[in-house]
Amino acid sequence: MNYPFLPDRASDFADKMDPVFYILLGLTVLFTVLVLSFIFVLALRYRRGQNVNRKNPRHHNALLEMTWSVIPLILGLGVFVMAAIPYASVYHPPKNAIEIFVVGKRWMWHIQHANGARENNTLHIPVGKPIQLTMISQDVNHGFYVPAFRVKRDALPGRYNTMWFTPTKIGKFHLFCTEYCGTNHSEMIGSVYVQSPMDYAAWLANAGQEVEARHQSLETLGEVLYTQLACGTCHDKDGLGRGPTLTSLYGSKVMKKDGTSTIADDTYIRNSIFNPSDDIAAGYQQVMPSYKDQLTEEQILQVIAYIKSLNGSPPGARHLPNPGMSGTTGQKKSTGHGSISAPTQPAAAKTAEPSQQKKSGVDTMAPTDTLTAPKEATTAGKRI
Amino acid sequence: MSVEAAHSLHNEPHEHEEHLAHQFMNREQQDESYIVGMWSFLVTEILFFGALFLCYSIFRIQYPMAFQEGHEELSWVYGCANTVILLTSSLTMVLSVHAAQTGKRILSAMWLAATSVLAAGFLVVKLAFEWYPKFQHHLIPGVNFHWPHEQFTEVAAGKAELFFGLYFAMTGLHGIHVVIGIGIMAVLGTMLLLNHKSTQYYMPIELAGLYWHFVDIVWIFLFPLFYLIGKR
Amino acid sequence: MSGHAHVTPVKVYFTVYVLLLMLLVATVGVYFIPHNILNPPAALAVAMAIAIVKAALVVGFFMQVVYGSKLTWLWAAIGFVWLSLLAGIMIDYSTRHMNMPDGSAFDRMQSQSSVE
Amino acid sequence: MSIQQAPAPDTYVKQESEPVKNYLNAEHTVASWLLTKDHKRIAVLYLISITFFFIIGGVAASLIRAELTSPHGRLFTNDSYNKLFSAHGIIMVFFFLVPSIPATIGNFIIPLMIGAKDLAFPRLNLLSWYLYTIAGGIALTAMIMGGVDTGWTFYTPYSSVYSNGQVVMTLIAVFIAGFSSIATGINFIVTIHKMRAPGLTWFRLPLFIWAHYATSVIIVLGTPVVAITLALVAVERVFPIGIFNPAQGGDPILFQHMFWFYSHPAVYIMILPSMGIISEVIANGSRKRIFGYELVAFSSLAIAGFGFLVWGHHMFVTGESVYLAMVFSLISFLVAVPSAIKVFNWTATIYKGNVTLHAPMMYALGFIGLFTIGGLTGLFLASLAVDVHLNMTYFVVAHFHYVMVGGAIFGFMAGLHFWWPKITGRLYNELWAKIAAGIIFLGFNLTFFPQFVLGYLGMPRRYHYYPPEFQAWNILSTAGASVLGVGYLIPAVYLSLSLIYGKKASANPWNAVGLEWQTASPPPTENFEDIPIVTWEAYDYTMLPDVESDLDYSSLENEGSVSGVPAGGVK
Repeated sequence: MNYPFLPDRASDFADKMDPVFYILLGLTVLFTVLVLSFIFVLALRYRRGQNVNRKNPRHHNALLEMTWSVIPLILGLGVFVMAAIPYASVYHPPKNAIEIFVVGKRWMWHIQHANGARENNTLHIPVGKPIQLTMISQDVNHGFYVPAFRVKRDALPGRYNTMWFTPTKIGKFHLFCTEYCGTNHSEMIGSVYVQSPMDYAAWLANAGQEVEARHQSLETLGEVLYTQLACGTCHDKDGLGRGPTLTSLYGSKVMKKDGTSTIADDTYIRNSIFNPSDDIAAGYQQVMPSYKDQLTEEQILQVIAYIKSLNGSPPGARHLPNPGMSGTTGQKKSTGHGSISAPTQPAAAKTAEPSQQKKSGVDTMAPTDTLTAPKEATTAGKRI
Repeated sequence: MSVEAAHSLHNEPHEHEEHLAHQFMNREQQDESYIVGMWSFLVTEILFFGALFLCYSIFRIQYPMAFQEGHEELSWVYGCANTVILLTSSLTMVLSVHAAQTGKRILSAMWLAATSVLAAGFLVVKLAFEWYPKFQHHLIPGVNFHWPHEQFTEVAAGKAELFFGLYFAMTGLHGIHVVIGIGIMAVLGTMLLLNHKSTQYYMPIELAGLYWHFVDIVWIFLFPLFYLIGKR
Repeated sequence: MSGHAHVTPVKVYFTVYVLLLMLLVATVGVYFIPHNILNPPAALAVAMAIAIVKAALVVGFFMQVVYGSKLTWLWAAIGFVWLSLLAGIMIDYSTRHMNMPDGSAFDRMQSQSSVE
Repeated sequence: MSIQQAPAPDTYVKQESEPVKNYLNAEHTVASWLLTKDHKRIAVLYLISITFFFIIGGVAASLIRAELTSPHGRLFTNDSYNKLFSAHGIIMVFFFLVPSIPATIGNFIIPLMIGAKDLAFPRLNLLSWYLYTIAGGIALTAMIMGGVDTGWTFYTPYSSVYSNGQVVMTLIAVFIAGFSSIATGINFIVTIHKMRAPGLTWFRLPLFIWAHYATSVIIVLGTPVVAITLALVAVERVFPIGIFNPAQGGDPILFQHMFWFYSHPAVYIMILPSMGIISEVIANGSRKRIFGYELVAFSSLAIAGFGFLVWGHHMFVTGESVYLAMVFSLISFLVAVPSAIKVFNWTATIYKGNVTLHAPMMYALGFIGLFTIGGLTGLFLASLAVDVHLNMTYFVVAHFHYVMVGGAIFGFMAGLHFWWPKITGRLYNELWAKIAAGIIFLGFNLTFFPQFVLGYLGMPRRYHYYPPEFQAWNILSTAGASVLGVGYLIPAVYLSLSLIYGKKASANPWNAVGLEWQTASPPPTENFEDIPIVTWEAYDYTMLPDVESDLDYSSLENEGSVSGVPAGGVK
C-alpha cells in the first residue's frame, strides 16, 4: 500500500493555491521554531540557580511590542491578499467552460452532462478544459470536494452553487462529500476521471449506453418534459398566452409585477417553476401552479437547459419532441429516475474506442462540438 | 488614590446592614451590582429577541408579498389594544417602583397588582382574540395549516407558513416573557403585602420593573412589524 | 426603606406615558397613509423610527438609564451595538450576487445594478 | 507598600494539629454542599461534574480513534459512529470546554484574586451549576435514548428535517447549558466591575481577571444568539415554521450564520481563560511581571471584540457573498495580531526571569508552543483559497484540537495544578506531575499532528470509512491518542491520592503574589479575614525577596511549609 505524504496536484486551482499553502507553512514553521527555541533557550538560561545577569529586567518596551505587532500584521495582510485573489476567481467561471450539472442526494452524486450523459458517483472530464459545475442538493447540505484539484463547494438545497477548475493531469482522483449529510456520509464518495480529450469525447458519446441505446441531450429531455407538462399552453412562442413567452428569456431582464426587475438565470427559472408566486412577470396574473412535486432536481436542470436553448441556438438544435416519447407521457418521473438508478460503469468508458469517434467526425478538441454530436444522435434516437 | 479608597471603606458606617448581602461592602455597591447585573441579563435578552428580528428582516425583504398577505390575517385593532395595555402596564410598573422607593409598601403592591392584571389582560387578548381564531382559520404551522389564498393570490403556502411561523415564534416568546413577568409580580406583590424582609428593600421591585419594561419594548417593535405591514 | 435610588417625580412618568400613547397613534396613522403617498419602504422606516423613539423613552425614563451610572449606560448600549453586529449577517444577503435562493429584493437590486 | 494583616506563615504550621475552619470543613452535610452559596464549593461541584463529562467525552473520543485504525470501520456501524462523534463534540464543547475554566477555576479564584468575599450573585452561581447539571443529565438521557447524529454543529436542514436522532432533547440540553453559562458570565461581569478590593484598579488586576472579563462579555453577547437559533431548530422539528428549511423558502445558510455568530466567539470563550491562567503561571514561574502587561490585557478585549466579526470564515465554501468572505478573512488575520502579541509577550517575560520549571510552568510553556501551532494553522483556514481545500477536512480537526486541547486543556491543567494547593489545601506529587505533563505533551502531538497531514491529503472529517491510503496516518494518530489517554489518567491518580496522602499546603506554596495567596489554603468561607487593600501593581515580584534559596522547590516536599514565604508585610 502506498501511503502518500502529499496529495496529487491536478488542477490549475491547485497550482494557484499550493504556493500560498507553502508560504503559510513556511511562516508557521518559522514562527513555531522561533517561539519554541526562544522559550527553550530562555527557560534554561534563566533557570533558577543559574548565575546569570537578571539586572534591570524590562517590563515593557513600546518599540519592541509595536514591532512584533506590526510584523505579523503585515505578513498576515500579504498572505490574505495572495489567498484572496485565487478565491475571487472561483466566482467568475470563464465563458468557454464546459458546464456539468451535479445533484447531491443522500448518499450519492448524480451528474448530468449537457449531452444527456449521466453518471453516479463518477465524473468524467477532459484534461486542460475549464469545467464549470453547477450544483444543487435534493435534500441536505452536501460538499463537493476533489482534493487533487483543491476545490470544494457546498451543494445546497434550494439554490445553485457553481465552481470551476481546469484539470491539468490525466488520472483518477477522489471525490468526497465534505458536508456532513447523515448515516452514509462517508460513503458518498466517488471518483473523478480526467481523460484526454479523445477519450473524453468517446466516453461522452457512449456513456450510459447500457440503459439507453442513445441518450438524449439535456435540452431534448427538457423539451420532452416541457411538452409533457404542457408548459407551452400558457407560455407560447408569441407571448400571447396566459404566461410570458420563454423565447429568449434566459439571461434577459425580466420586469416584474411589483415594478422591480431581475435577470432570468438558473436560480430564477428554477424558483419560478417551483414557486411561481414569488416573481410574477409584469402584465400577468398568478395562475401558474407549483411544479415542486412533479419535477426532480435533475429534471428541472433539463427544463432549464431547454429554456436556455430557446435563446436562438442554431436552427438545427431545435426540433419537435420525439414522437416516440408520447408513449411515456404520464410517467413523468420515470424519465429521470430510470436512468438515474442505473449504475454507470466507468470501465465502459475506458473500453470505448476513441477511433470510432474519430470516424464519426467529431472534433474532440472543441467542447461545443462534442455537445452537438449527441444532438445528432437524439434526432434518430429512441428510448428503450 | 488607592489609599483614599481604602480609607473610605473603613469608615463605612454600614447603615443599611439589614438589607446588605454578606458579599457586598455597602449598599451603593450592592445596588449598582444589581442594576448592572440586570442590564447584562437584558443584553442577553436583547440579542435573544434580536436574532429573531434578524430572521424576520431577512425574510420580509425576500418575501414581501407573503408578509403583506399574512399580516392581513392579523387584526391591527387587537394589536393596538394590546400596545395600549402594555404601555399602561409599564406606567403602573414605574409607579410601583416609585412607591417602593418612597417607602409606600401597600401602594407599591397595589400598582404591582394593577400591572399584573394588565399583563393578564394582554394575554387574554392575545390568546382568546388572536391565537384562538388563528387555530380556527387553520393558520398554525404544522398543526392544521391551510392557506386558502394560494389559488387566488400570489403567496405559496410554504411562505405563508414561514410568516406565521415567525409570528408565533416571536409573539410566543414574548408571551412566555409576559407569563414569567406575571409570575414575578405575583410573588413580589405577595411578599410586599406580607412585608417580607427582601421586599423591604426596593431593589427587587426595581429589577422586576426593568424586566417588565424590556417586555414592553419588545412589543413596541413587534406591533408595527407584524400588525402594520401596510394597507393596499 | 429609601435607599440611594434616584426617585423620579411621578409627573415625568405620566408625561412619558402620554408621549408614548401619542407616538402609538402616530404609528397607526402612518399605517393608513395610502401607498401612493408613502411607499412601503418609507412607511416601514417611519414606523421603525417611531418605535425606536418609543423604546428610547422607555429605556431612558421608565428604566431610569438617563439617571444611571456610566456603567449602566455602557451595558444598556452594548446590547444594541452587538445587535447591529448580528445584523451584519444581512450584508451576506445584500451582496451575494450569484447564489440568491430566490428572486428576492436584494437580488433585484443586484441584478438591476449589474445590467445598467 | 504593605499587604494588610497578612498572616504569618507560622500560623499555618501551627494549626496542623487543630484544623482551622475553611470552606471545606465548615459544614459536612450533603445539603451544605448542594445548597451552598459559597463560590468555592460551587467551583468544586463544577469541577466534579465537568470531570465526569470530560471522561465521557474522552471515552467517546477513544472509541472514535479505535474505529479509525481501520479504513473499513470494523467496530461500529455508520450510525453508531456518527452518534459517537456527535456525542464527543456536543459533550466536549458544551459540557466541558465552555464551562471548564470559568466555572471551576474562575469561579474559585476570581473572588479571591480581587479580594471579594464571594461573587456578586451567589444564588445565581448555584443556579448556574444546577442548570448545567440538568442540561448534562438531559444530554446524557438523549444519548442513552438513541443518541443524536447531527454533529455538534446541528447544521440544517439535516438536523431540522432529516435526522432521526434525539435532536430536540439534545437541543434542549444545549439551550439550558447556554443559560448556565450566561448566568456565570453575568456574575463575573458584575463581580469584576463592582466587587474589586479597594485600591485594586483595572490596571492592577491580574491578567486572569482581564481574560475572564473578556470571556464573560463574549458569553453574555453570544450565547443568546445560539440559544435562540437552536431553539428554532427544535421548534422546526415539531412545527414546520420553515425558517431554515429551503423547501419552505427558508435558508439553511442563515442557520450557519447565526450558529457561528456564537460558535466562533465560543472558541475564545474556551481559549481566553486559558490564556489568563498562562499569564499567571508564567509570571510566577519566571518571578517577573508579565512583559507588556497593558498590551496583553487589551489583547484579551481585542480578541473578544474581533472574535465577533469573523464567524463567516467557517462558511467560505457555502457560497456566501464573496465580498463578505473577504471581509471575514481579513478580520480573521487581524485576530492573529493580539494572539501573537500574547505569545511574544509571554516569551519575553521569561527573559531575565528566575525560572522555575514546576509542573504548571511546564504546562504553560507547552501551551505557548501548541497554541502557536494552533493559532498559525488557523491562518491557513482564514486564507480564502487555502481554506477551500482544507475546510471540512482533518486539517480543521487538527487545528481546533491544537487550540482546544493544546490550548484550553493545557491551560486548564496548568491552572488546576497551580491552584490545586489553594483549592484542596494539599500538595500533589510534583515529580509525577512533571512526568504526566511530558506524556500529555508527547501524546497530544502524536495524536493531532498526523491529522494535519491527513487534512492536507484531503481526508474529510466525520468519515467512518476512508480510502486505505490514509490508514498509516490514522494509526499513528490513534497510537498517540492512547499515549494521551494514559497521560490523562496519571493526574487523575496522583491528584486523587493527594487529597488523602498529600502534604498540607501552606498559604502560598508557590511564593506567588496575588491576593488569592494572601489567605489560607484552603481559604475560609468568607475568603479573607479582612478585605485587603491593594497598593501594588499586579505581578510585582519585587515585593517578595528574590532570594534563591527561599525558592528551592525541594521545600515543597517538606511538611506543608515554604519557609520564609513573606506572604505579606514585606516592605
